[in-house]
Amino acid sequence: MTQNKGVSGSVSLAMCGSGGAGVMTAANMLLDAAAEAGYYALFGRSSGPQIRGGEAAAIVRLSPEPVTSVDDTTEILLAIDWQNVQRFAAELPLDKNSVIITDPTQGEVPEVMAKSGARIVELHMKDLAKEIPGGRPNMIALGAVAQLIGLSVDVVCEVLGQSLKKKRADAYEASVAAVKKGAEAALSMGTTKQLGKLAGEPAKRWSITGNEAAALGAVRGGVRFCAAYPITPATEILEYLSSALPKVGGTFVQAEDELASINMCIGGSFGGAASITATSGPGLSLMIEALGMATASETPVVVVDVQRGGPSTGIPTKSEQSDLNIALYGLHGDGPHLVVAPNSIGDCLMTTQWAVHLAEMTQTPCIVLSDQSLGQSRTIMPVPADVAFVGKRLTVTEALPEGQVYKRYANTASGVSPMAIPGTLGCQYTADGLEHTETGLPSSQANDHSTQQDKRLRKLTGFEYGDLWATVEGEGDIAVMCWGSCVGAAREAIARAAADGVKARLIAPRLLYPTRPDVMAKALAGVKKVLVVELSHLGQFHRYLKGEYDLPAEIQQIKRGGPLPIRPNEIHSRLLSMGK
Amino acid sequence: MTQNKGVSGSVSLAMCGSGGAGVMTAANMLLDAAAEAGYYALFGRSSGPQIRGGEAAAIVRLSPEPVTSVDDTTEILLAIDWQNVQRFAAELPLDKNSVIITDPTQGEVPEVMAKSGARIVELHMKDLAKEIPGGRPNMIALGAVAQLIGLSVDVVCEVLGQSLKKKRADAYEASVAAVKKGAEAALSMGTTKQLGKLAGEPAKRWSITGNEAAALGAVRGGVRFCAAYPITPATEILEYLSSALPKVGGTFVQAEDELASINMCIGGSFGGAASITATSGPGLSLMIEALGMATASETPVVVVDVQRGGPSTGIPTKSEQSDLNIALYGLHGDGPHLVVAPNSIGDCLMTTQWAVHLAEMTQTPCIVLSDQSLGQSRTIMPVPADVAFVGKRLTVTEALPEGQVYKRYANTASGVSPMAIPGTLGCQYTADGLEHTETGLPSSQANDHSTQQDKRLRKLTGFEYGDLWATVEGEGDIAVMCWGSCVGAAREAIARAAADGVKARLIAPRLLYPTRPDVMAKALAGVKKVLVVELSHLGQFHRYLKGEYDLPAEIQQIKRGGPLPIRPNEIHSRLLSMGK
Amino acid sequence: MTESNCAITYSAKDYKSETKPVWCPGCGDYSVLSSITKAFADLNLEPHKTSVVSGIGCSSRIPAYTTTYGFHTIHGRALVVGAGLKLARPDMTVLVAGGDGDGFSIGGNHFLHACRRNVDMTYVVMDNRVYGMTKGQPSPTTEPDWDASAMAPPGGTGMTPFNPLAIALAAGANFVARCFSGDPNGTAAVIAEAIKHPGFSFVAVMSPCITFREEQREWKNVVRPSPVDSTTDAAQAAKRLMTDDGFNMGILYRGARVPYSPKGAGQATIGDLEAEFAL
Amino acid sequence: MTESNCAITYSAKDYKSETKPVWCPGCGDYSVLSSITKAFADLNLEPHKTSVVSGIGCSSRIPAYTTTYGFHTIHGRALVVGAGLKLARPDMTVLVAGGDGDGFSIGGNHFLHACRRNVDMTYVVMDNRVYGMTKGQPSPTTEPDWDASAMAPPGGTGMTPFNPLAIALAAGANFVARCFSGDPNGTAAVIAEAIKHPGFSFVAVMSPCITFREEQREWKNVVRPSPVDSTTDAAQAAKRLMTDDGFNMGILYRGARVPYSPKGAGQATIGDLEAEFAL
Ligand SMILES: Cc1ncc(C[n+]2csc(CCOP(=O)(O)OP(=O)(O)O)c2C)c(N)n1
Ligand SMILES: Cc1ncc(C[n+]2csc(CCOP(=O)(O)OP(=O)(O)O)c2C)c(N)n1
Ligand code: SF4
Ligand code: SF4
Ligand SMILES: [Mg+2]
Ligand SMILES: [Mg+2]
Repeated sequence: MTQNKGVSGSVSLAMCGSGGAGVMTAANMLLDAAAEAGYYALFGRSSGPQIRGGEAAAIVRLSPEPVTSVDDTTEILLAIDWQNVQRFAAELPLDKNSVIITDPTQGEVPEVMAKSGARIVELHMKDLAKEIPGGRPNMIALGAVAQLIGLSVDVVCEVLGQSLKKKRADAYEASVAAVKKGAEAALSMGTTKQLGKLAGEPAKRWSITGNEAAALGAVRGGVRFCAAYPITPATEILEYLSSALPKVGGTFVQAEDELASINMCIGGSFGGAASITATSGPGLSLMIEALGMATASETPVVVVDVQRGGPSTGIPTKSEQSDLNIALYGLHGDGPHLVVAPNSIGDCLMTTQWAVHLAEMTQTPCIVLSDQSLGQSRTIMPVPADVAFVGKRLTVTEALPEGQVYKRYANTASGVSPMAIPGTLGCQYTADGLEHTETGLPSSQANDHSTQQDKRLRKLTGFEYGDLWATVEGEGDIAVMCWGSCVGAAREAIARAAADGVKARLIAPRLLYPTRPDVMAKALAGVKKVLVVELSHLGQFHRYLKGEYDLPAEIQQIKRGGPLPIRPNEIHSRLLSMGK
Repeated sequence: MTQNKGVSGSVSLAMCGSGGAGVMTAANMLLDAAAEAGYYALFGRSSGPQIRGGEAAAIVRLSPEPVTSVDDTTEILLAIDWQNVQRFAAELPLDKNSVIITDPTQGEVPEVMAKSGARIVELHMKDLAKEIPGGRPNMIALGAVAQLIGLSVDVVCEVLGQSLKKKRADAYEASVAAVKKGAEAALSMGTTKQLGKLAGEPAKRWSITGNEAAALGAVRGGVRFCAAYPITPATEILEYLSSALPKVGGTFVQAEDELASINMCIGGSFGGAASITATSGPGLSLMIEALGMATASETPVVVVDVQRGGPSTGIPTKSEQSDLNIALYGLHGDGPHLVVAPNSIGDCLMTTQWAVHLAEMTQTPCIVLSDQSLGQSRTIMPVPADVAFVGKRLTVTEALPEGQVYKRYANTASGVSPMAIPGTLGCQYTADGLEHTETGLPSSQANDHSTQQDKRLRKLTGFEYGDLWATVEGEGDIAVMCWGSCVGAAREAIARAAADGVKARLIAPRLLYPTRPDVMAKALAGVKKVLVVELSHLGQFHRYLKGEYDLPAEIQQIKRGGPLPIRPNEIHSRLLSMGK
Repeated sequence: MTESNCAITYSAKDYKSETKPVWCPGCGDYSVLSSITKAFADLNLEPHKTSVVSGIGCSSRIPAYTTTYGFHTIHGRALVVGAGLKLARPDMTVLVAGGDGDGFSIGGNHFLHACRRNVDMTYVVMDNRVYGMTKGQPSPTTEPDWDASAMAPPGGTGMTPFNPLAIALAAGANFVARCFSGDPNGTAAVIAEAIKHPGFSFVAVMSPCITFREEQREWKNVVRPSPVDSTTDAAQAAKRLMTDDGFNMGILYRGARVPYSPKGAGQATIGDLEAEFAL
Repeated sequence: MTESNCAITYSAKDYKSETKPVWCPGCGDYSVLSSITKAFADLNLEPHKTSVVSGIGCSSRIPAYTTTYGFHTIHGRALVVGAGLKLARPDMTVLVAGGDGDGFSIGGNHFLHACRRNVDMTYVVMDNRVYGMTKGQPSPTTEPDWDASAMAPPGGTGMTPFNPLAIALAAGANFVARCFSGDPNGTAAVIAEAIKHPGFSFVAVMSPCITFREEQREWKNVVRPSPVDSTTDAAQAAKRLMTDDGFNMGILYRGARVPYSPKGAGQATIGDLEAEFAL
């Protein structure tokens, strides 16, 4: 993991407007152009309550270096119109350095936004578009924004060509004309923050969403079976797998509900196929009983939980880090299992791949805690490393000598017992969620129970996880402890604090369960103060750290529920005060 | 709560044998006789894997004072035969002071039991029974045991008369004769521990199981609706409610599964009826999603979880304290809710009644964590106090003035918003598990989310729970912290340690969530060392205490999975070593 | 409205709230909402004695668009929440509403058991043969060859769709009807009949999702009122439904089982109960 | 057995494990176990290529009593675990077994969807019209007037029992049969037919619970082989099942839908997939 410093050359902008205004089209073109030009990016979207259409905001951060966090503010906010756009106010923080681009024919800048003190600039997108036959305001906007931030208008036109030229030549002409007109209009808008120059030749990069990355990671890790039930914001994982799995000889099934999907996965895994499903909080709730069975019967399975606002149906389209509790502690009984969390959009790939590996190696279910802000955002990122994790199960492949009984749940030193895949001659056994003897026969005896409990725990605590267990970066006697989608902001804040002379380190576990007391103690060596950062109203991560680890006495917290992300400046300013 | 000292006059015994040997009949008669004579008691049973019949053990502790814990050992173990009885060895600890009563014609004392060093006494139950027309060995056993412990054989015969005389006069005669013969035979067995004498006239007492007590507590608390699905070891709660609720004008429904049962309860509660369901771990797993909805929609409901061995199907007929995690932290999202736990069989009544009260007062779901050892054991106990908790919901009963909109989720100071029960004129609203505004309209805005999150938490943290939040007894700088069915053993151990000069206090929260940092700090004032005692392999209670509270630095643990109960001597000896 | 002694006569608009639906313009569910409110008006139900309970989905947003007591529950559980309400409060009129995914996929078991249990309530399913809310996946009623979904394989799932009415009947439902949202008056009349029917009544309304199943705009050209009279013979109805092409509208079966109503009438006191445990 | 080139012929006892059932002496499930093992032998299935998957209940204890691969899962989920196994491993023979509570109460939704989905596996339900394992509560197939249960009101639940075969048929099942445990050979023959049937096959076996439903000992006097031939006409079968008294034995319906089998045959590499994301 390379450390991502200040990201000084980045520009954060948002384009918004009502349904049909073409905001998303324009923003996608902008992203494609930035990609073409060699930049890195983050791209998120927000929309109103309507099922389809309705107001929308595209939230983009472009940068000459890799980025994994949103910035503190929206440097440029362009509204094609203002209908209901005030709904996005909290998601699009503005300040005196921001620029608001407004079409005066499409309504006033909403009070809540205007009062930020941002500079307001007019752009007659509608009227300018009318001057071009077939011209559209969103293309005027695109041209203006590209011009303002210093993204080559030629590249924008090239990208337009790639997507439109062949299919719709007239639309292409009109769009190019509109983009150019917008760019021209922008010349008189005064300077805004410029996109930093690229250091050299554009690097090889990928464009991928967190959900796509998780799905691809699963396939890379060896997954060949998925049964699933759609749910926001996890559906894209399933959409990807439904088309990718058959391509690699695998199986995708849309199940009748989450009870079915997880249990089908367990059946598939019992049959030898590395299996995955993806869901969000409500679906995970329904999978709890089956995850207990997977734990007790030692059947590996991976569940990606793309977290959204909770509790209950909550806020399905927005992010939160509040499924940590259920993922860690949701099972009834003492059922130790794996919990991991990716810490950036791109890391969804590696972490999910690793999850498959861990689940298969330990014959234990693994929950991957992603979230909406990772899963449904797109990034332009460096090509991911070609990590070699492929789920490999310890199996028995030969029939045992006559008279010897196969012990499915043999009490081995590592705790992992060789598993017979159905079809293996002479090793037939019955997998069971009832407590059992080493051969799998039901038992309610205390000694069998404790043998199996010890074994199931030992598999996990004794496993060699290596450096991936956490992202530990930097030095200093302050540690920022966080996880998942907060890591990007923390990293950026730590880099800024360093520039201000306050040294802090980052400790962000990727492996949330089992806990790693020894390596955590090492990571914490010399730390005097801890800042725990999380997007949970109850501070679930803080309580987890306190309960599971020994932390220094001075602990501060930044915690709140979603949906607004925690931004670097919040962490930065707290670090400065802690560093005093 | 009166403190139950050494319980010195108690006798612990077990009767066992194969299916059809009549062990349970004899043990029940013994219990009835002890009850008749004025004693207190605990009565548990254990049986083999067969669905019906099969070997069984009745485990009884009789005492002149109230008892809430099993003792360290089995003082008298009587086996009518030994078929498979070695299966119970771990549940029936023996030592040199124990007496084993065996019928030499019915097999050898199993090695695992014989090696305890217990004194072995022969009693030809089968042969003696044969001497009486219609005589049965279990009645010989009954007479012998009564005689040995000093329970009046006349009272035993009186009890036999009550149950048999009218219906089956011949059986009555034969039984009385057999009991007398057994008693006579016992005269030559040497002395064993005698049941202590009663101080005065027999007190008023109840005979009740924990499951019956919980069910009765629910009805006392105002419950008038129950939908449920059977599951071991909670079924008796449902059986009781299925007959009791209609008697008080309430409703009982057997649902198609736990998803249905909890959701029906939520529907009933939305309709204004205080509602309850009961289940065990696997069922609770299935209720998690709905409990989140109850939390978010602020619909009170009580779920009694009679814990059994886990994870998964686990050990359905045996006890464990391992559903603490799921009860506290099982919901997805930040969904604060109530969790309480009774600490004795009899306390199941008061705690469940209180649970209904708390749920109704705070419009929040409440989970009651009982366990198999509480729920399925019978106690003869003092008449429970007539506590006045009856669930009372804050409701709106009048239509609002024209033009005023009813705010179901009004952001009140207490956090509790007056609820309109359907049928209330002019206050129609839509309850929702989606995040919402004060009127209940769906909202994904950060400010609505945080307002409602704060409010839902404030309801719980601001409530006045009074002394019931925990059992805090005694003094000393050592605290034994435990909960639920471990409390009886801890209390007995503390009393013994006091006799040995080691002072310890007992801190046993009945209210597990929300946490009470202030009152806990008071309870812990002056404590230097803590001993956390629990029946969980992962030490769930310990991690909970550490994460949620500030504990002294020195913490020791007694923890293991079920099914064997933690006995007073384990705690006692640890206290002695901690007190050094 | 304020309480008064003179009888109030309600019109459909008295049951429509001011909340603007999130539905796409043209969604069939607007008409179903109108039919439900019209049925309420036809029966002159008091809004505060009426309740609409739903699950999760586009269609399940409906409670907030009425002026009755509403409960927007969780995905698949509307029927059991509704049953709980009705069993605890037999005095309330309970209408449960939702989509085909909510009712027949995740909620299928409660659907089966609601048919058997026969609690006196009405279940209106807005069947668009798709999961609208989650952006267009096949549902149990989706045609086997529909593949315009990112989650369906090319050529479609190949699975024969459910016939919810046939299942309802086999499970013991006593009132089984099919309607089309394009005929809001006819639908309102059937819903009113359904509400009047003692016990569980099931009304499947074909309600186009014009966003993910644009082709359903054609439904208006193929639906037809039931060519046969409604029957009270379950075997006859079963045979008819098993051969039916899914486009016959009307009340297709009406039986006469007694509604389930377990509420006790007992007058025992707590003391009576306690006495059983006293020694 | 050891692997060899010469064909092995299995007998029923080769499929019976040495584990002693926990069942009560006289329980109907013993015979069902015999019928299943006999059917396996009749088809000469290799034990290691065969799997028995169950839920929770007395009947669901069956996998451990066979010598095949077994999975004793959780209550109500046997059919979906079984489907997952079969879909991932089309080369295995999968038999799912369990009780009426497991299959029709908590597992009802999977039952519905298994009928529709038509994965090539066989479902044997040991129907004793009671929850045996939890000591005798009414199940969906229990008679309305049965009240010898601590959880049923006096006079019984009053609810019409389910007809699982009618539901299966309505949900699209293509092989629907009813057997009686008292006729183990007949049951074995039907189970063998069911296993041979491509796609989902459903065999409901009346299997007395002599502990909680002693009166079921009488079943042997009332069951009769199906008086009519098995039909391939679903409408006909539906009509028949809706009027049937529940005591007609045999294969009552057999259809010809194509089994569901989504396993891909693609040969793409990971590199092919990755290329889609490269700029
Ligand atoms: C437990 C759970 N699983 C999945 C979802 C996601 N989800 C919301 S609505 C829906 C399907 C809705 O389809 P339908 O009931 O047909 O309603 P429509 O939107 O078509 O009206 C799904 C899968 C959820 N909210 N909860
Ligand atoms: C989720 C869950 N709920 C409830 C139970 C308790 N339970 C075990 S078996 C059973 C019913 C079994 O009935 P059936 O399937 O008919 O089997 P039988 O014992 O009659 O053969 C129940 C309710 C459970 N194990 N898991
Ligand atoms: S997506 Fe379909 S079902 Fe949902 S509101 Fe739009 S048209 Fe209606
Ligand atoms: S209780 Fe009934 S079903 Fe269970 S084993 Fe005994 S006879 Fe069979
Ligand atoms: Mg739909
Ligand atoms: Mg049964």
